[in-house]
Amino acid sequence: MLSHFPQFLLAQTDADAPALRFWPERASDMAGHVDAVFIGLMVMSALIVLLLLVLLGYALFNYKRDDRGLGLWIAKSRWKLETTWSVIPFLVFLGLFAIGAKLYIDSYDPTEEGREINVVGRQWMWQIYHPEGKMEHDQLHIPVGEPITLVLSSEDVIHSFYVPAFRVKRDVVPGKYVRLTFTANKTGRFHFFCAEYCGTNHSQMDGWVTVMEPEAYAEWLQQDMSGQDHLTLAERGREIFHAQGCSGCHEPDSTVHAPRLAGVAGSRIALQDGGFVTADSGYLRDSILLPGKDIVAGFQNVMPSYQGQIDEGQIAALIAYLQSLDSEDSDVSTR
Amino acid sequence: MDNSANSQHHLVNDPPENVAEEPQENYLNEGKGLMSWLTTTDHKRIGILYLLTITFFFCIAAFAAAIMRADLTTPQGDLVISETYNKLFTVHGVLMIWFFLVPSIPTVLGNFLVPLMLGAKDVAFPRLNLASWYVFVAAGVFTLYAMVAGGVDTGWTFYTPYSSTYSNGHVISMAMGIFIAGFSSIFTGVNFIATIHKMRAPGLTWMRLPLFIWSLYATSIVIVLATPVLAISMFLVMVERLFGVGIFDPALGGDPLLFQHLFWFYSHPAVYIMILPGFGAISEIIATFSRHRVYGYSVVAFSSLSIAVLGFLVWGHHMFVSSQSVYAGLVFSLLSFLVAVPSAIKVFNWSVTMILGRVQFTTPLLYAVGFLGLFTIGGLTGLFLATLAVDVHVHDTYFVVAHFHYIMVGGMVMGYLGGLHLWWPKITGRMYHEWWGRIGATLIFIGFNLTFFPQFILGYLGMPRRYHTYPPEFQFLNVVSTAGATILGLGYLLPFIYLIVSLKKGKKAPDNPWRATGLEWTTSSPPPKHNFEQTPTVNEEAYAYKD
Amino acid sequence: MSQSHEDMPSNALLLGILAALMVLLGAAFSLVWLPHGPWKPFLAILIAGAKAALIVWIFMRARYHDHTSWLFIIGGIFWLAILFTLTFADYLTR
Amino acid sequence: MGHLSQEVHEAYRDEVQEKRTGYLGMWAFLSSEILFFGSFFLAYAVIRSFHADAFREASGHLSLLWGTINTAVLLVSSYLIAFGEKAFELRRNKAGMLSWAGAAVLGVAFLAIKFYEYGEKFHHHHIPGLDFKAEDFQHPQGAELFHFLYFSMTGLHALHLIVGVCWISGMVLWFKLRKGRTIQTTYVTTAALYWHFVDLVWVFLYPMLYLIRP
Repeated sequence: MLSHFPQFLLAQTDADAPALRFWPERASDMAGHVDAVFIGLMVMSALIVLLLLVLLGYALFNYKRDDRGLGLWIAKSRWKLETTWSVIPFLVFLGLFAIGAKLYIDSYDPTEEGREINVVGRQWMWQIYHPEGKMEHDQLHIPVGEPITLVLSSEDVIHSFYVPAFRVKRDVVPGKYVRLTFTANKTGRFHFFCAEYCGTNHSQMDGWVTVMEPEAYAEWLQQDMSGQDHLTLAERGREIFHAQGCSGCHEPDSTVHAPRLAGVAGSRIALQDGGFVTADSGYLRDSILLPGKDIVAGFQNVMPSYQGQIDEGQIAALIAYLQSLDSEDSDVSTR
Repeated sequence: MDNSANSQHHLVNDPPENVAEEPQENYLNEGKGLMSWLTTTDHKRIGILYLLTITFFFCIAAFAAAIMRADLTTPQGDLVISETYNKLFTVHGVLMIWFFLVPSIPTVLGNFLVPLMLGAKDVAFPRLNLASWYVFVAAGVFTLYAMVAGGVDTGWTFYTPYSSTYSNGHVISMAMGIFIAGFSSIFTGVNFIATIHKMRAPGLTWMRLPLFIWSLYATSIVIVLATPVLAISMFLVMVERLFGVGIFDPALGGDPLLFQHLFWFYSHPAVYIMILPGFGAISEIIATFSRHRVYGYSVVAFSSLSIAVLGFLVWGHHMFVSSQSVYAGLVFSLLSFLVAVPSAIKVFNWSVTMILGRVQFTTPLLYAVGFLGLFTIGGLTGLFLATLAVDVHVHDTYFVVAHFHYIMVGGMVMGYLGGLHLWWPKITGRMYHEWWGRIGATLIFIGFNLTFFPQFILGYLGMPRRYHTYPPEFQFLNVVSTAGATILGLGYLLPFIYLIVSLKKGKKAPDNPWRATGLEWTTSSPPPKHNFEQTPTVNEEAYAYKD
Repeated sequence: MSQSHEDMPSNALLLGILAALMVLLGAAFSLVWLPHGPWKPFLAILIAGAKAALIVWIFMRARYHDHTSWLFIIGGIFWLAILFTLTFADYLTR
Repeated sequence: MGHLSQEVHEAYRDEVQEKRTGYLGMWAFLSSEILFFGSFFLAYAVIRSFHADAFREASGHLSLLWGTINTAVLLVSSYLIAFGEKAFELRRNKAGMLSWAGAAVLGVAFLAIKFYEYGEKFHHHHIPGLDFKAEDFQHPQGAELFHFLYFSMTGLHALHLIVGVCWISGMVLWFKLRKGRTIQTTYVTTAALYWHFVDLVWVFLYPMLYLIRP
């Protein structure tokens, strides 16, 4: 059972991965910042532990009652001391908070997003949909030096997309889109993991990010498409739009009173209950799966739910299709 | 304290070896037979009942951990299959947290000592106290049933919708066990609150209370106010599984993050339920063996209370990557830094107490020093996790595993074992073997660091937690960790053996073997059924060490 | 130990509280026929809070007991407020 | 202990200490209960914020009349408990027992009405999860969640009330058996506190469940 045990120093399945390391690779713009904060924290911790060791050492090896020297000084300056070790940590903590928060906002609430790639997690694999139509699983190919925005969704339970070399991670919560933006700054292959426990084969729900030069990436997008349909994600969405019967109601000639969809993506929509909502991908997703949730003003709740009818990949394609339409598109406009 | 009331017990200071019969009436020999134990309302006997029960649960949970560590020596995990591994870490987490750490100091040492330290005859509601033990046992039965019937693989966090919809395990039974265990905690908490408020001996004002009482008071407040929220989150998971209605299931209109809010509203304060009593025990040990009043008594006392309050404001730091709002993340991060301040104050005040006093190297003191080191590392790494951007990287990795083991095992278990050694003579009337004690404490300290320090590195490297298999580059550190766990296991075995041996072979303990202050040391060892011959009166501060 | 009359509410006060509770119940009931608005649920909870305050203050004798118990009355409400405030700090800023 | 009498439990010095301890202990427990029901209120608030229309619609399917009557029933029972508590303390045990018995009867009446309402739900196939007729609602998903919360919260409340009825009627019986002997006010105080608290919970459930109808 433990037959592999003696070989532990040699064990090596991937030629690129070294057998032993003590610091993770740094392959994104974020990684350097996080490492810097981490090292700062380590230095601070080391100083505090050192101070504690000095105090303990003094107490343990000077084990006569100390009512002179240090002891007298300590006893005399009680309020000063207690204030010191409340206020100094407090200020240090405030600084740490500010630095950590700045980086967090940069990463989680970025001012600009990049190339969108849909990532769908399901027990226990990652399915990746490139906008150009290429699909892959447990592998993610991206170009170096360009901001990438992963649009994460889950078919079942909560997963978490984690690339240690990029120092990024986000939980993939079912029922919504989670966006994760980062910029890789180094080519190579980097491991990614599912970090949120998701069931039996949680630990096998991993894969590799391959960061490529932009030219190589463009080339890769065209390569090896055998078995795939050579359609872009939006084109595939258009096929689903017709195959699932969406066009039956949302098409201009339909007798059913349904909202026009051309140009709807990204627009501001008036709702029946008087509110407004921006038709982002999350709203479009809800409209397909939970049509009764936010009904557009002037329409009835007649649309059936597509929950269980189509999977996350198909929804991603549908949304890509809707986003590809502008308001002039005759394909699905009502008038 | 005035010791003259106990002069009649002076004989036992110089005891004959190996006395078989207890000559004096005490709580241990005042009633014979199993029934006298199962129907007792004596807080001391209930403490012993709890001691036996939680030791039992500790052994099962530790065994689960041993298998997991052995399994993790190879990247492929050759010892057990993934399903088994997942069930093992669930059992380990659930039993360690709700059936060992949460009850450990409060129900064993707290039950035994709170009335003694207050100069009271018993806790405020003795029958409720016994009931809480039965409720605890019932909870244990449900949990053990879930284990035996096939196990649960959700992890102790029961994240939805995995636990409520997808998992195939016996989630309902285990959630029921935790639900019931919650009531046992609440009963104990209510009992301590009423006891500490209303049952103090004449003259025992709040500012004269031992710090152990302060910390248990703070703990009780957290228990009483946090546990019901856990009960409801478990209840909702159970009902959701039973009826397929989805408060937490997005496919049915619910929200999985609601579960996380409810769960962590309990489970973060629960960390303080676990560590605050440890603080109390450490305060007593350090004062006793430094022969000095705890430096800044009032600051240490009130820092326990402020931890109890602030501990409720930080739960969202478990959700930084969960797609909670960025603004909520900022608020929770800031508040998390604040809660570290009172802990920092405590550590410095304890160290300074030792400088001011005259340190005696004894087993409990070794545990206390170990506690200071391990808790400090655990606390500092907590700051790493409160720092938003760093948390994004290390969240749900072994860094977190190492961090909370430094707090809970390095902190709490060291405090519990230290306290158990400090009060062992009072509880059993016997002295344990001092040298074996020191060896045990040292082994545990070394084994612990070997086990968990490599996990910090593993975590920063990016090894996610709850991984049965892992990439081979993580193997070396995992092997080191497993080797450390072996030493740690040996270390835990030692006190288990020599403490039991001391019951038969140990020297008889005098009333106050450590020449400590505190009302519990003024009565005989072991104490009589009603604790004191007459209600003591207190007229001085706590820890009035004169030498 | 017999109690003095200052420790407990008079019969008239008890009846008065009951009457006030019934009036508040009537007020809450009549809310149903008022037009909708975001203020309505708040008003309904406010009325419930008023009823609760009367019950705690007089029926549950908070007024007549030592202040230690207030610690837990207020504590329970305060902690509930923490639970709501911080949870909605998340939901309202998504 | 000089003060130790038959009436005082051996852990206490005297009756005043016992009564104060009981009052405080009960309040500590009730603060726990506040969070217990409070976390349900939180779940309600969050889910309602997602399904505001559905909740309003589903609330319309509850019987406002029975809900209001039930609130009145509980408020009167609370009055009777408060009145009886005072009577016990003044050693007017007969009046005390009578009003507490009345409160227990009102509690049973509340439960009877509640179970009648449950029966109606059963009849209309509005049992979430097991037998839910989605066609009755414009927003079936939210309506089902509303009904789920309705059953859980009122069910848990009813469970508390059942405990309360048993407690109160048990005490009345016990007092009857101890006729002529003094009655410990601790037991009276704690039982009364508990009853009032169960009433308090309903005071909040009433507007949350019944008063948001369209």
